[in-house]
Amino acid sequence: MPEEFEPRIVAFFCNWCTYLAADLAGTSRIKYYPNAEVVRVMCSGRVDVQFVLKAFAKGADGVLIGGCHPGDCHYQEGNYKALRRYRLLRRLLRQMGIEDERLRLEWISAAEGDRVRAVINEMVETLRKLGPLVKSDAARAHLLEVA
Amino acid sequence: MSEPFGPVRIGVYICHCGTNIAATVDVKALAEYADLLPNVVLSRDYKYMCSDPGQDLIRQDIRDRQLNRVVVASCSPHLHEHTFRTALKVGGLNPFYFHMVNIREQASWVHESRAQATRKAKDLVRAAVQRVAFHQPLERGRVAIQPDVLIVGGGIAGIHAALTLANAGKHVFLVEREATIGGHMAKFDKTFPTLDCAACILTPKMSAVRSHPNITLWTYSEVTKVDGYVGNYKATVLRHPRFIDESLCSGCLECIEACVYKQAKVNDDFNMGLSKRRPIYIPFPQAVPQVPVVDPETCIQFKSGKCKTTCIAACGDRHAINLHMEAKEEQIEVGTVILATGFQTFDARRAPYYGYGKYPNVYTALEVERLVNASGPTAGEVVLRDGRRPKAVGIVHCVGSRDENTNRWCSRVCCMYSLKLAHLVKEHTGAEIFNFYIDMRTPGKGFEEFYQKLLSERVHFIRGRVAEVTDWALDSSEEGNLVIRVEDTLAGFVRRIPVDMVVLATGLEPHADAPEVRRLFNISCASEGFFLERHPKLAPVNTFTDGIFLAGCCQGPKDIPDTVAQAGAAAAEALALIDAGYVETEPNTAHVDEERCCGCKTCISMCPYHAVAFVDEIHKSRVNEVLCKGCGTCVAACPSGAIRQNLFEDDQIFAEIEGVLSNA
Amino acid sequence: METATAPEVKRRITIDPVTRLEGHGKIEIFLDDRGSVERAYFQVPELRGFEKFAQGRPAETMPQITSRICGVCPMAHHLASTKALDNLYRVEPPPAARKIRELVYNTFMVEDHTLHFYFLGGPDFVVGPKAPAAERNVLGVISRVGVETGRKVIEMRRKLRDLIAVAAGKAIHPVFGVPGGVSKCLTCEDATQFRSVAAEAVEFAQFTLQTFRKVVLENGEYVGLIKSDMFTHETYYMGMVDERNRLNFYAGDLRVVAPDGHEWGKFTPSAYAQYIGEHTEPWSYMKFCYLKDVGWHGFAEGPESGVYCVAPLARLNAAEGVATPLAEEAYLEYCGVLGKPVHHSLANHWARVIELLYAAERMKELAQDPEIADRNVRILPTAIPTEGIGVVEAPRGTLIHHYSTDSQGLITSCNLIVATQNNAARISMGVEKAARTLVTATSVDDGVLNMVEMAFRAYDPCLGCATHALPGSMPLSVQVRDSLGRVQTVLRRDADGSIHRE
Amino acid sequence: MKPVVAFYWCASCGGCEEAVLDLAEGVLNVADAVDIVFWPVALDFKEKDIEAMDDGAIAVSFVNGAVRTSHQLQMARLMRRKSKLVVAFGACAQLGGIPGLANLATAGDILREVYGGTAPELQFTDNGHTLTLPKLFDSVFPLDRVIPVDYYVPGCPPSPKIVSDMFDTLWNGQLPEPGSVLAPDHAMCDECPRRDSRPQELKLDRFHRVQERVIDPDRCILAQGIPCLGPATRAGCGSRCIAGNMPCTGCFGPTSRMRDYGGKALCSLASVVEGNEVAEIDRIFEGLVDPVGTFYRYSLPSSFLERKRLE
Repeated sequence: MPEEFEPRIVAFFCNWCTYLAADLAGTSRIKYYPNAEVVRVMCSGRVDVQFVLKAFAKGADGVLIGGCHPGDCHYQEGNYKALRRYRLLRRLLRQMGIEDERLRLEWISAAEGDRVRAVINEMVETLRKLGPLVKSDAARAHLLEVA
Repeated sequence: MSEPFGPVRIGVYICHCGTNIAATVDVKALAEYADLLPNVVLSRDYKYMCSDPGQDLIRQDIRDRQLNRVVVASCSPHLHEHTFRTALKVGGLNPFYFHMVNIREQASWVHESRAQATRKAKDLVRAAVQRVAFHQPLERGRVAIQPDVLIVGGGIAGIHAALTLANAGKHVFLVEREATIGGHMAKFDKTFPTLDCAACILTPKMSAVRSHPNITLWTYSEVTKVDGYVGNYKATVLRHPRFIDESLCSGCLECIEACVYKQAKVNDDFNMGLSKRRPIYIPFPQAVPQVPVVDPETCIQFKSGKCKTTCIAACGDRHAINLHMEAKEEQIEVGTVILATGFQTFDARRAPYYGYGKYPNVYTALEVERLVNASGPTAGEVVLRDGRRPKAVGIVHCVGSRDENTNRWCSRVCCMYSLKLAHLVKEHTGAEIFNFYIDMRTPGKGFEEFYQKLLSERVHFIRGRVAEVTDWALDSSEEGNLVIRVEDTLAGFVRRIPVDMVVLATGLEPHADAPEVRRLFNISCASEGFFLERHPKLAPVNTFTDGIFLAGCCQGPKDIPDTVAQAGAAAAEALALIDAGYVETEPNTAHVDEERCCGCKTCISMCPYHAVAFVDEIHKSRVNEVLCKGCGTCVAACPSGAIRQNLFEDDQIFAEIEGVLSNA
Repeated sequence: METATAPEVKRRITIDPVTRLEGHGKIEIFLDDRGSVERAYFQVPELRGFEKFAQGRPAETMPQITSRICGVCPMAHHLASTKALDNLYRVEPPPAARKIRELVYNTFMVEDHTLHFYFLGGPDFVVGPKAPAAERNVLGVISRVGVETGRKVIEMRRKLRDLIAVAAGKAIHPVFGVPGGVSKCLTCEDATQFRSVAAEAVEFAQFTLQTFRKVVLENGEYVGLIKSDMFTHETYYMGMVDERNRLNFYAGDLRVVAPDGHEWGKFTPSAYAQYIGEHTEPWSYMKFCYLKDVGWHGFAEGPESGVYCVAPLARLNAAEGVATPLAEEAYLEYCGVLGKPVHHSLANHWARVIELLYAAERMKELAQDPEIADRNVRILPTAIPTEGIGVVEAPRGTLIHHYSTDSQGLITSCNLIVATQNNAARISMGVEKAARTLVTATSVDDGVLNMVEMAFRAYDPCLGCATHALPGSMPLSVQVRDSLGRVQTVLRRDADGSIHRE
Repeated sequence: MKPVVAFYWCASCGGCEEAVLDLAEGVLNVADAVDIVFWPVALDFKEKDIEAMDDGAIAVSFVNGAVRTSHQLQMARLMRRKSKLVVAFGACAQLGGIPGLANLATAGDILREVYGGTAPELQFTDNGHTLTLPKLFDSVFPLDRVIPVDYYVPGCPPSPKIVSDMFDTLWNGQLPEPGSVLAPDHAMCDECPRRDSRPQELKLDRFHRVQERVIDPDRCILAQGIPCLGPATRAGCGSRCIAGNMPCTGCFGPTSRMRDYGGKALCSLASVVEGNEVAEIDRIFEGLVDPVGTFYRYSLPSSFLERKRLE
């Protein structure tokens, strides 16, 4: 893949931990890659597997789900639901030829502004190595051939 | 997507936030870009959208340009979502036809490249524009506020908050873990910088608490469970048995005198172990309540069952002593909670190079507070463990503060209390006092003046972090003394100061069990472990959980005036809720489309609040919107999509996802 | 497909489409310059790739996945697959389960053969090959045999299919097959229902045989047509037989007889790969089966060519008798008239009616078996799966499912030989022979086209999946081109049977 | 004048036609009610005739089967042009169906698998005889991916009731909203005879494959640890598989509020398992050996991702 490839990441952040951490990163002026765009949900438990699939289908090279640490969920156990869905979805994505690294679930508490930077930067670098989800124009064209 | 106002007409507002956003995001370009997006009828950029003129813009455009959807791209929704929703409401539009884009905390402040930050801002605005088109009008629910208040922690913060609320006519449950209220302040002798006696200002408030009709005081008690939501919390309080019935005890304390132990043998925690107490004791003379407590660990009756229980005899026909008393649980319902759980002091053993616990004459500041205290173990005599009066005293600042190896933060109070102790010890002993400091921090009313006063009292100040405290003498002058090794950064060489007493100015840190308490009340901690306020400046006593407030050092180190001020603020916040009588809830709850629910019951087990119930008669699930906290977990779990969540409808989220990516 | 636009040196006739196994069939007839047939090709122009996407699927899902190969004979695929699972997991179903499977399977055979005889094959005889195409369809049949019979046929099929649904979940794409048995047992009520319908089925089959005797056997012209050389091929024949070499659809060994009728080989189905080869032609998506030991020598007849066929005709050739009394009787009559082995493709129709009777009788036997309602219908397998092969006789001939799996039972390779593949070579030959005999540049007319059709319809090729092709209404077009590929004449026959010359 | 209708099929098994025939006596009524101008068999040859017709001359075309070849694509477009209404009939046309599992592979993979070395060629000349075959796409497509579809009839195959209801709706009823699926819009669980046996607090600590346990014919199948997609699948099938004591595999596809059938079904099923530790959770999911085959058995081509990622 050409160097100029910049991965696009859709990030589903829970309102109480990870989204606040992202805000904290902001107030702390912590700098990180601009490749991730945040969709706010109240809880990682709201993240429907369909959302992740939609993001991949619409051109995301990676999807990041951020929730509260185990035991710290603002809604007690929503993050465990997210974890279970994530583990099964991963296996499905593998069958679909999508690498594990493209979908990450991370626990980031409201206090961990720096972790937002670490996780996003790390993911961006990994995805740069992996290259785009849609590997070639040919592959892109294929699904259009009948449209 | 047309009803109820005809075609969707979106207004987009880009905030400069002065230069906070404008410096990194090309707000003009962003506004022009937004203007071209579908359904957008106008797009403006403005210096401060949150300002009155900014909000007026929105109100006017709603009227003049018939907007029926509004997008504001500015700071975090946690900051101003409410502000702008209100602006819509005032403008005559349902406040939920609004979506906020965070281009400050999550764009301008975190990216350097103007081009990239602007590109990202465009993506986010585009997403919001697509999302908001699917927004529906919603009504806020109202929840009545139960007027009683739970205050956890009976230090000066809890006391002050309790009295404020009680005086305002609200009933307060004040729960304290120790046998008495008073907290750390009760241990102090004088308070800086005014040197007025801590007891003199604290104990009246303590007794006021005891006697206040609106305060239920539960000492020796802990909150073990909290359920519910703002306005309607249910708390369980575990009351440890003190083996003396508060309602029967008159506080004569004869039982203590009567104890079979003639000599007190047990370390007295209140005096930092510098004195002894009996198994039946009262923490300190002015303790509130004035009711002794029996320590089953050391009481012979508990250990052997063979005690003559002279205490019971002494109590006579009051029968206040009941050695069979058992722990009991109290269930209370309150509308608001104030956490004033305070702090713990840094354990000086974690800085072994200062010799605490190794050299008997190395003391912590709190121990010296007791030594100088007239009601302390030595009745105010500052003497070493061997009874000698110290001739030279070294006070080491920043022990467990401003230190990579222990705690990074400045504990804010150590400089000042070190100065206070320097003054008091000198006053009591006339000893030479050496202060070893990194920086002298005196940012408070009368603080700097106090520092100057100390300088004039010829207290020595040596600038430098102390390397170690040792008894290894290099010459006769050091023999039998403790030697403080320090690099005098002003003089520019390493010095060895022989002293016979070392005082460690230990810092403040969160209680070891702060994480459990945080979970109990479903709030967050900041990275250093103190409870996290909703906003460092604009909501310093609020938490992210409505109806739960913070006061005192549980939120971060602070001195007494600040603590009292914050306690007052917390009380005021609680009052505001109580007197409003109700709180408006976020409408982002889940609801079941009963037409389409297939009754598979998947959702039932999803909800930790039992807000989803299965109604057998109709074989469908139903959501209790009052219990629902709006996490949306059941929505994602509903296999046939029959459960929906206001403000987080599938339509809206899918539109947002597609919006973010639609230039991909 | 518009094949003629490519510059053609040869003249060609395109009969397109025929019908499908996976997609649709297509016949290409090439004429030499004198206008007589030089070569005919029978193409299958589609492929769905079950063998590929079966990989990675859990073996136990194959009975349901593979039934989707054909919605007309899903039961055949479902049970071939289920038997492959028994074999894969080395587990022998309990007697009741085995009997339920065979009962349901024979119920299905009655239903499917009925469909073919009345709706598809029948019209050629009942109504007559030369009759106006407009009448050569099920309505024509009904008008001959009477509306009552028509309703009777429809009603019979409905009852049979409802029964199948009772035992198998769904008539189309059943679900009851699991390794080591069936998913549910039959209740006594179910069994009673089966018994009563089975009785009707036997009567119905006898009635059908009577009809066939009346309208075909008593008609010399038809018998002549059946015996005529253009519908005759001397090839090998394969079919499943029980331990006494009698016809069986559900279980047994595969027996192959040579063109001269003597047993050429008999083998347990799981050994099929040693005997059967698959030949690929670059112009068709369908593979052509042949006998390995004889070898592939092109589309040729005789003992030297590995070409063989399956389906009713072949089954009766491969068997030495039929296990039920009434059908046995009919079988002997059949051999009496046509001798043995029978090489006449059109005799498939007669053989089919005999099989119909057998299936009905077998159904009755099993429905009366006291064990049929036993509650023990499953044995849970314990073996580590590796490889499994399952074979049944589908209405249209031998059907083979062959799976290999990993230790988790996930399919690693899957080979499917469907009935019509066995016949593909002979069908091509049949088409070519019929074309040679009948077609010349000038002789093309409706009757001719129908005769050509009859050559493959006799096999009821599953790629003829019945329901789609009402005989005679199969629209055909013949384009005769000059050596530059320019169209000279186009003869077109529409669904209503009318002929147009353009 | 009876309405003119056409039946046409793409990549399908013929089961959908059988489903129509399973109206049995009902077929005759249908035959009376309408004028069937084409049988599906009339493909290529009929192309000319269809082209000759006026656009929209056909009242309703019932198209079953997915789109797999260049030729089916061409035909689908033609049928659309000539028909007032196009009904995607059956799971393959609606969702891609089981042949849609081929989207886990490419045309190349399939040809290699089936023929090894000597794969058929799109155009082949055998001593002067040129024969052609249509192109296989790398992917299978549901009908509405290539042409606009007016109505959908779910099922593999559609149940007799669904089919007769469809005819009623089309001839006698007022037409539902375009794009509707002609079946109830709630999940199959609601019609399941075992629905009351589903526990309220279902928590699965392992999954079973059908050969691993005997299924209790009276209890909720999912509650027995066997993945059953009834809660996520549109009703209308008459829960025939459940009657056959086997789990629902989802052939009736999604309800109107699901956008990616498999994704939603997975999301839901994953929500009811035990375990807070990754290791524990993974152990449980090892019982689901084939997620794609389980959740997308009939709908891979209509999923958001449509197919396995192409190299």
